[in-house]
Amino acid sequence: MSIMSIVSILFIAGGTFFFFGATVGLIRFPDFYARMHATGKGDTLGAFLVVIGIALYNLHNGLELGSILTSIKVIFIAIFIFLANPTATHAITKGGLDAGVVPWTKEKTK
Amino acid sequence: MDTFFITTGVILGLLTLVCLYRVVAGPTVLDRIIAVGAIGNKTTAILLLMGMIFGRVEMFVDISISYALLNFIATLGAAKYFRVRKSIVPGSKYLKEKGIS
Amino acid sequence: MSFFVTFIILFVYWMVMAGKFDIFHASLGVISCLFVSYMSHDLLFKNIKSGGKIKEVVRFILYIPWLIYQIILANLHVVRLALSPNMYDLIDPHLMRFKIKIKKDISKVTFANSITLTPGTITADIIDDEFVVHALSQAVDDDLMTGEMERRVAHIFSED
Amino acid sequence: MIRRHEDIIIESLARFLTPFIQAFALYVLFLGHYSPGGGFQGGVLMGASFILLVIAYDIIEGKRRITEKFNIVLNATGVMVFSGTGLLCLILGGEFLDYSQLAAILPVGPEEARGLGILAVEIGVEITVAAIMVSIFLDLASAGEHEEALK
Repeated sequence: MSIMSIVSILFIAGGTFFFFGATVGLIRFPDFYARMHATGKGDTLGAFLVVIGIALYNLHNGLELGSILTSIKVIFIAIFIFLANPTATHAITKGGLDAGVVPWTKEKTK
Repeated sequence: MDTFFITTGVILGLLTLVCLYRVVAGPTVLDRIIAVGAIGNKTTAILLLMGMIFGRVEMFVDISISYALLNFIATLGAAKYFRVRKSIVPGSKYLKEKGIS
Repeated sequence: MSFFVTFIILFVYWMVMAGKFDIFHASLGVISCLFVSYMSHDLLFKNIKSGGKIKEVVRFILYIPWLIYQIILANLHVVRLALSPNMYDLIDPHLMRFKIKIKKDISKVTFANSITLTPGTITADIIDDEFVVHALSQAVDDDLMTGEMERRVAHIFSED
Repeated sequence: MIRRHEDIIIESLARFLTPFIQAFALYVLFLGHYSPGGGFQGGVLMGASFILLVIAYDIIEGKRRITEKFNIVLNATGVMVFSGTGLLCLILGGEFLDYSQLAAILPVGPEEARGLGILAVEIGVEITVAAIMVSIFLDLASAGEHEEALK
């Protein structure tokens, strides 16, 4: 167990935890705008952490050219998730707003 | 270390099943789109974990990138498609007419 | 100009993806990157201006650690809300709209995605210089109203 | 009616991502024999990049980049590259798609000729799949009238 594998275990476990939180939020929140908050943030950070953890663990056998290039490719996925996920969140929220889904507010339930 | 990866993969798979509940039961179409997007994010991670388990990350990373790209484009397309249809929820009024908030 | 910059960026990207540095694969890379930059050279840079780009990139990279700190705060906030048993007392979703001062498209996009990633707020719409934001609880839009993030984003693209 | 720049976030991201998706599609095509991939997957990604542009802008922009006539020409070109490679093998004395016969006209041995022949066929498949995807998407999205849909 090198330091790098311990760090990557921490990253992957943290990512799984945020995935878990996002999923619970997806089930429990009252309307789809609030569910958007759960998935848009939780999945972004969860996937980001898991992917970074895998990119780090991929290097634990020593730094060779092939494994470094593979890690760079894995980090491309992380950058892509970082860019794409908020945009998809925004697109769905705007779609809901334009389609006329009224946001759930507290006063309505009282 | 393989045990850890397998455990993480199984947990993510179970979370995918939980998301599937929202796909089936979601009141509006947009809930389903969100849940499908969440499943896609988890699948991206699961594919990479599978690559770690099989020791072929350089192969699985390509599949993972393609999956993430197609998932993103599918989400955007679905959101745009349901945006031009004005009403998703039956009986709701068009928000822009009465001003937002 | 934009053709060559696009070609160089894409060729570096291709070689990193391919990971094979012999003549055959390099020539395949040159062919496909020429093809792609011919097809979409007007997409990556709409109007290239000389200078200032490198400074913006450096400032953007310096902005990322602060953003990641905010994202972790956001996630802890969401997870705490999702896991707390009396969730319905804690959340107070509402829409809000506010005006911004930044002008450039790229700053607006960065700002909007940063808002989406930070605690309890999602950019719902951009109408010219007005942002429509869906906030999850009352405390978070006070954070947003301090305008710290907007200042930072404006600093990246030298609009302050 | 056609509102341009209606969503700068999606539009900027599409502009940023499209060249990289296209380069990735060609990478999947050309290095398909080292990793999973090949003509079909590359063609799907290539078509998807175009669909992303149409989603982000509108159908007019898409038709400005690839006109319908050019799309039909691309369709036919892909099939012709595929079947032309096969026919060339047939003419050179082998069976249909027997790539090793290509060594007679290429300055390489039979093994490399086989690889190059497969590459040519995959290029044909990629062109066809991308063009067919784009034309199916345009037909579905516009329901036959291109100015109306996805505005």
